[in-house]
Amino acid sequence: MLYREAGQFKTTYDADQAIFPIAQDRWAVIAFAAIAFLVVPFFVNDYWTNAVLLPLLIYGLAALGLNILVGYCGQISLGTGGFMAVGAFASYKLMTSFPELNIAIVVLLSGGATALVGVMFGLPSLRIKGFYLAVATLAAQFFLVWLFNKFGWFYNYSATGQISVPERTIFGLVVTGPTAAPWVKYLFCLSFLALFGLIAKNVVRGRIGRNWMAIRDMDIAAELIGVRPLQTKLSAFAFSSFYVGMAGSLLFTVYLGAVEVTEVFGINVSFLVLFMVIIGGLGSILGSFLGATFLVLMPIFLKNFMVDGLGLLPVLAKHVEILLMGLLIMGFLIVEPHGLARMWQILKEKFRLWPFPY
Amino acid sequence: MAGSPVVERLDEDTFPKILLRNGVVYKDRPAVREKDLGIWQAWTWAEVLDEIRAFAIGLKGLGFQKGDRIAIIGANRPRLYWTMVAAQSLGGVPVPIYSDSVAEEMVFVLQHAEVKFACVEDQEQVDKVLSISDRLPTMEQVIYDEDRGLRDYDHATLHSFETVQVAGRKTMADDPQAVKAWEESIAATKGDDIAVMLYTSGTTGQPKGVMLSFDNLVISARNGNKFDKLDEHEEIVAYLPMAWIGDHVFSLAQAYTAGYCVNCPESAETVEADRREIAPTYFFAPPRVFENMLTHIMVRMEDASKLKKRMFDYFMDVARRVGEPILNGEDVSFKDRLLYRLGEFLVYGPLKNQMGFTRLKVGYTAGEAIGPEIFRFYRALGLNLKQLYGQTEASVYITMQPDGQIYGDTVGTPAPQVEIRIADNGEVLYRSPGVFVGYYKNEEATKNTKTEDGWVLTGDAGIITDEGHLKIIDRAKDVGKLKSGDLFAPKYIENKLKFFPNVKEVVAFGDGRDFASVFVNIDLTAVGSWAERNNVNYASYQELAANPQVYKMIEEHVDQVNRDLSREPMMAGAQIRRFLILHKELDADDGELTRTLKVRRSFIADRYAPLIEALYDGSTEKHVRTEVTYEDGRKGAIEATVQIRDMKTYAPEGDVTREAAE
Amino acid sequence: MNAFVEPATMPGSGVAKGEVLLSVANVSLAFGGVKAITNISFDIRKGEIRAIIGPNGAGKTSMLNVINGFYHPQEGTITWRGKARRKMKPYEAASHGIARTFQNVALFKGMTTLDNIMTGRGLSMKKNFLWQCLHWGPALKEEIDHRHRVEEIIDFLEIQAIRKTPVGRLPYGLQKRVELARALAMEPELLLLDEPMAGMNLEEKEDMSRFILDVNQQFGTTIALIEHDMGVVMDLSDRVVVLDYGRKIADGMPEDVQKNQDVIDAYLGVPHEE
Amino acid sequence: MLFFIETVLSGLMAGVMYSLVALGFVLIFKASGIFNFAQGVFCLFAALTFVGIMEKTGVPWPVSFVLTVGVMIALAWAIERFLLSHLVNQEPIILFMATIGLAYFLEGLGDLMWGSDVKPLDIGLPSGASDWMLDTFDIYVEKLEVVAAVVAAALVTGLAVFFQKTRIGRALRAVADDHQAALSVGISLRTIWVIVWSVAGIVALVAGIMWGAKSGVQFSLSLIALKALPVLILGGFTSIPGAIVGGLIIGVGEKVAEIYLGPFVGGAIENWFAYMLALAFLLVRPQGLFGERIIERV
Repeated sequence: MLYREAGQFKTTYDADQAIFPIAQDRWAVIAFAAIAFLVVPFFVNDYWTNAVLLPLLIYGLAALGLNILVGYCGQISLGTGGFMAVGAFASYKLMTSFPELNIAIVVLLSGGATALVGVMFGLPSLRIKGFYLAVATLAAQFFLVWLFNKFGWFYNYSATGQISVPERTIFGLVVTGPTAAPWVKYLFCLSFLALFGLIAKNVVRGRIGRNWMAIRDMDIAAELIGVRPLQTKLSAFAFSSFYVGMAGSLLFTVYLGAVEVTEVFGINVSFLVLFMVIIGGLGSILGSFLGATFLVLMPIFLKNFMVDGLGLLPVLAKHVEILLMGLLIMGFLIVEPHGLARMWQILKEKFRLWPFPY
Repeated sequence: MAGSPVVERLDEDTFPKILLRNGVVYKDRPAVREKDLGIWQAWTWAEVLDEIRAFAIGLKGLGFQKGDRIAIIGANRPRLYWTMVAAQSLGGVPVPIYSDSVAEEMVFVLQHAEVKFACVEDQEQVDKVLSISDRLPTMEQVIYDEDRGLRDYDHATLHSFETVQVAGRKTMADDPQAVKAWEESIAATKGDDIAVMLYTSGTTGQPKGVMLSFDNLVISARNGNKFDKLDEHEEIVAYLPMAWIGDHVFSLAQAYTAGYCVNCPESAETVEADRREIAPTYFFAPPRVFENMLTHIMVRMEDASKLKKRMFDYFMDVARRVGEPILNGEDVSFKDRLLYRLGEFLVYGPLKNQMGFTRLKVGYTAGEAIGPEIFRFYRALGLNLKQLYGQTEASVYITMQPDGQIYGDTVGTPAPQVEIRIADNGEVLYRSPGVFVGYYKNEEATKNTKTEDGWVLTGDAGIITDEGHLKIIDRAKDVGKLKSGDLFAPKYIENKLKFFPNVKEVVAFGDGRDFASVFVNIDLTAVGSWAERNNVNYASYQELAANPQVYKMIEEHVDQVNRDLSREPMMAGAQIRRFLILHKELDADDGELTRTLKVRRSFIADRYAPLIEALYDGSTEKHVRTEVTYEDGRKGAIEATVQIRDMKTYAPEGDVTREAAE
Repeated sequence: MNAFVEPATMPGSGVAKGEVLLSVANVSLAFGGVKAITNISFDIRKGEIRAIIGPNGAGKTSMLNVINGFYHPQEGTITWRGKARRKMKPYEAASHGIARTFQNVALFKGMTTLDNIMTGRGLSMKKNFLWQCLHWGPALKEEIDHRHRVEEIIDFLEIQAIRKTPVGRLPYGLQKRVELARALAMEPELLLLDEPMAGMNLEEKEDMSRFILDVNQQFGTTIALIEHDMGVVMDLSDRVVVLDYGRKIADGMPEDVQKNQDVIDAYLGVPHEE
Repeated sequence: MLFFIETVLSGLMAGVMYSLVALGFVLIFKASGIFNFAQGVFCLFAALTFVGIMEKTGVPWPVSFVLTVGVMIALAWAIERFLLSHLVNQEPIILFMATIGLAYFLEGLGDLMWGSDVKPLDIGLPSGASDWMLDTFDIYVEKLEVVAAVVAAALVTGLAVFFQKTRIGRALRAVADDHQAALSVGISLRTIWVIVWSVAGIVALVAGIMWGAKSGVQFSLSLIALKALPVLILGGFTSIPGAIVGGLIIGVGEKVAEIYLGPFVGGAIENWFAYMLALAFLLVRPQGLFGERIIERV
């Protein structure tokens, strides 16, 4: 209906392979980005950034990272929480050891550190597959949390075992710590997400992305056409962990400010991010964002509805919330196991084919 | 789109000369695109000039001389179009040949045209030409476009298009005079030189080679461009056979004169998708293409959800009501305009987009009669679809429908610079600058078709309506007279009935008789589904055909046709007085239809003589026994009592005595 | 426009047409005591079409698996381009110019036809991770160059219409063709085809035969194929090796093999495929 | 030395518990290919229901046990009816995620129905050290653990017999290998699934009661599942003997490591040590304890 594709013909491969080959999509994305970057910052307040926008952006980044591993390369990981913790603690150590280091660099380096750890825990993937690997990644989850809990060096021997973020600025604007303005935090995280979203898209549509998908779809055939399994899987682990590490770093530095490892980076986070990926859609960049949005907004919505709307006690509401989340997830998987991205795709296809049904 | 003023420099009277001009005037504008290797490879006019120059000089190096003929065999590909102009630039004559003809069919044309060169698409065509080469004494060199599978062929007289170009470029580099010599040979081309020879397959006998001069084509093309205000911004899709005059005029003559871009699809299977990508602004298709598209739309909509289907039906009703008036610029109420706008957003726009007609400025259909419903459907969507009437011998254009004067059953007014006359026997004659030079090596046929003073006999019978539009009614030789002296055009009557979906086939009788009457074959699919919906049980075609309700339905259709006929002064006398529904389907296995499913009138007249007799002796039913051949070849007989119905006729409206106007 | 890869530019072979490209000597393979291949020797010459035939369970597929390094034989040597080769990983075989199609289509189901074939170009794409992240400059150029090559293969195998269709939605015959395209994209020196015509109708078989011949002729690719349809084998192949119960029972020109009594015996009683 | 034996014994007894939970996983995975992450919450839910019924109605524990078994069977039926039957032929990871959703749901439901406070579970199981062991061998063993181990061992044996000897059991095993074959036995797939999930539920109930008796019924009970996972990768997802032996190995390994290795790295390693152990084992032998060598085919 909205799509008028006739007359959009491509005379170069460049145009043919563009991320948004359809003009209408291109304009929609540009408009969306313009609003996110140029309009929203003027309207955000503390509540919106803290309750909605920051978690959305940060978990979006984490989901994107995990989706690369699970959705594109087909290697299930349940260690996301642990890897996020690596990012957070790397940032803490970097910030406290090198105070002059720019916060953006800190985030990137934290991602890099996580990538290394990710590769280490990805090594078994050469020999073990599927759920065996999934369970093996749980080892990373438990080991890493234990590590950061146990060794004082990681939290600079603070009495509480907590880490808290020092104040840092970027372009003269405070971005971490209690005095940071909401819009600065928002823009900082948004920039990371946008930039690395684009990079992820670039990688998955190139040689490396195709190799990942080849391994995912049929590993033996992939190997027989020259894809090196170990290299390919490890690169997915590294790339994925890099994203997850950055998300952990942002979660700690920009969003929470202070972190106690077992609370923030427990196994529940691993599941949460995995849910984002599944509900958003495996093997879809857009899906990662949609999944994160859904799972960040849904609890807020449920809570507001039950506590404010129905007047339930918060404790009771919490139980109902868990129950409803479980129901929602099951219901969702039954209705559309391929996630929000597929729903979006079907909707889009409908608009493209309109008024025809197929 | 306003477009720039048409560059009109009439001193360029041949395509090679126009090419030289376009290479300068439109040097950066796209001239040709071909979907190849997944994207639209494009050439600007300057690049096309460059390619043709290199190829022409290479061709000359192979021994191609003035007056030589070169066969062009293949699908619509840029290089094949270039070959035509390259040959023309050397004073040669291209002879495009239908690429789906088998080798045997090609022999006649290749021999008759004394073809010396052939430029063909691929291995398949090379094989065809080589397989008959012993019967082609004049054939010297074969050039191919696509080299796949040809690597191991003997390349003594076989060349790839590329190597010819490479040779040409080498000549140009070695000999500074080569380009000049080429340009001189272009300057030597004249408007009255033969530009192309197109072989038309007559209904009988061997194909005739229609010789068209540059003047024929260039003037006709310019007239066509002016008529529909076509300029260098147009986009067309070249998908019809290159040997057909229509493609030659639209994809070469008009493209060169207007300077617009011709797009060649990737393969036969991708034409639809490719057309959608390009979204042509100027489009031609025979009626069957439009029919197929409509069927496709309707079939797909049948599977749509109820709500969507209702929305579609509602807005299509709106479109049928007000679409054409809006397109013709008539007064339409504000509410209807608003509804039409909404429909445009919800239905018409997406539909046009699906078909690739979003940018369509003007579309034409010709070749045979298009069903008025189909024609109206596209017009209602806001597409400027028009009909034209043309022939190879006329360089296409005889009559065209001018914007705003569209009548479903006429083919328009005479095209610019075309004169039209109706002969006493009803045959349409025309005279125009596009009239062909003659049939190659066939003086007799030329004389039979073209009069001394330049009038050409179309072979079609037609009338001219009050609005001054030409209406084609039948082949001239099939038109007869009733005893009353009224004109009887069987095909005209048959077609009118056949436009009803319930009617599959019709045979009309009346020549030399008192009145017109018809045999009807119902359409088993359409009537069958009606029967299903209305709980009418039937076991066979025969049973359904004899059903009184079905008879009633057909009676209504015939009545409608009679009303229509009564409004047409020339035709009112031939209203259908009696009809019957045949008890069996006309079948090619029984010899009643040709293999291309055309009615064999005289055969049917013999076979069903008792029924015809019954039509004219006033009986209301007739028992017959007919031999049939079953699918497995066995013979059998079916017997039936066929009902015959009398029909009401209507008094003619308007001036009965009016004669056909000029 | 379709200036295709000249045979001379095939990955550095150094083996002239007609010479031995690959030879298998006294190879035996067993899985936990079950012998799949017993003491088999034969060779494949550069530029030929070599058929490997035999009844079901004769060890044909295992033989291909040995050749491209998927199985490692317990005994025997494999000489590739004149060099005896040691244990080789499948991806190493691929990088040495051995490509492969599979008996049961092994396409990447989640990807389009185009992406599947592009995957076959992976070995010759060199731009590193950082360039890939940018998808710009050299990486973009590389991507486009390879797309161009892939498009030539698409054109060659006449699969333009399904270029952007996810392969999972394609009918079986077309999937087989896409698989061939993917193997061709590697520009292999030796192409192993495991029952390229299994499950195809007559028309599809004819198409596939034509493509195999064209590949052999146009690119000079050496082809080893397993096929059940004897008619196809006789038409296509230059030489035939016949296996039965893991042993070689005949080797030679198609017409000679057809007359061989051992071969006739081996096929008797074995229900003809399809 | 005695201390070492004590450690091993205690490890073995904990290991039997792990085996019990792992068995629940294996049953379901074998029959339906589903990695049932909700197995841990099954334990919690079953124990909560068991205790809840006793608390609310005051019935003796055997009655409550029977009622809870009924509840678990009903639950199995509901899971098949409302969840699994809609997810037939989905990717394994989707089914896996669905069971996590199920875990959330059951956790919320259990809390809503029976409250989320820690509930003591007392059905008269002996507690304290076994005097006999202490006297005879000078080895300290918890009576409760002995009981638990015995019950678990009995259950494990019972299940093994059930699978080897009974018609249904054989059908269940057939399902794992070949769905068509299972159908030819004359039992519908759905019935089999309900049975398997019921059995897994009952196993969870027993495990829940044993663990609950030790440390009260509370949320942490659901984490018992995490204990069983290393057992699974060690023993294989489809191997019943694997689950049993794997459980023992993990139980002993964990205890030994905790005592002899823990002090050097700061302790509390039981969370991850089992995983590392299983992982290291797997790297050497990818097919697991009792798996056959994998021959990949193309």
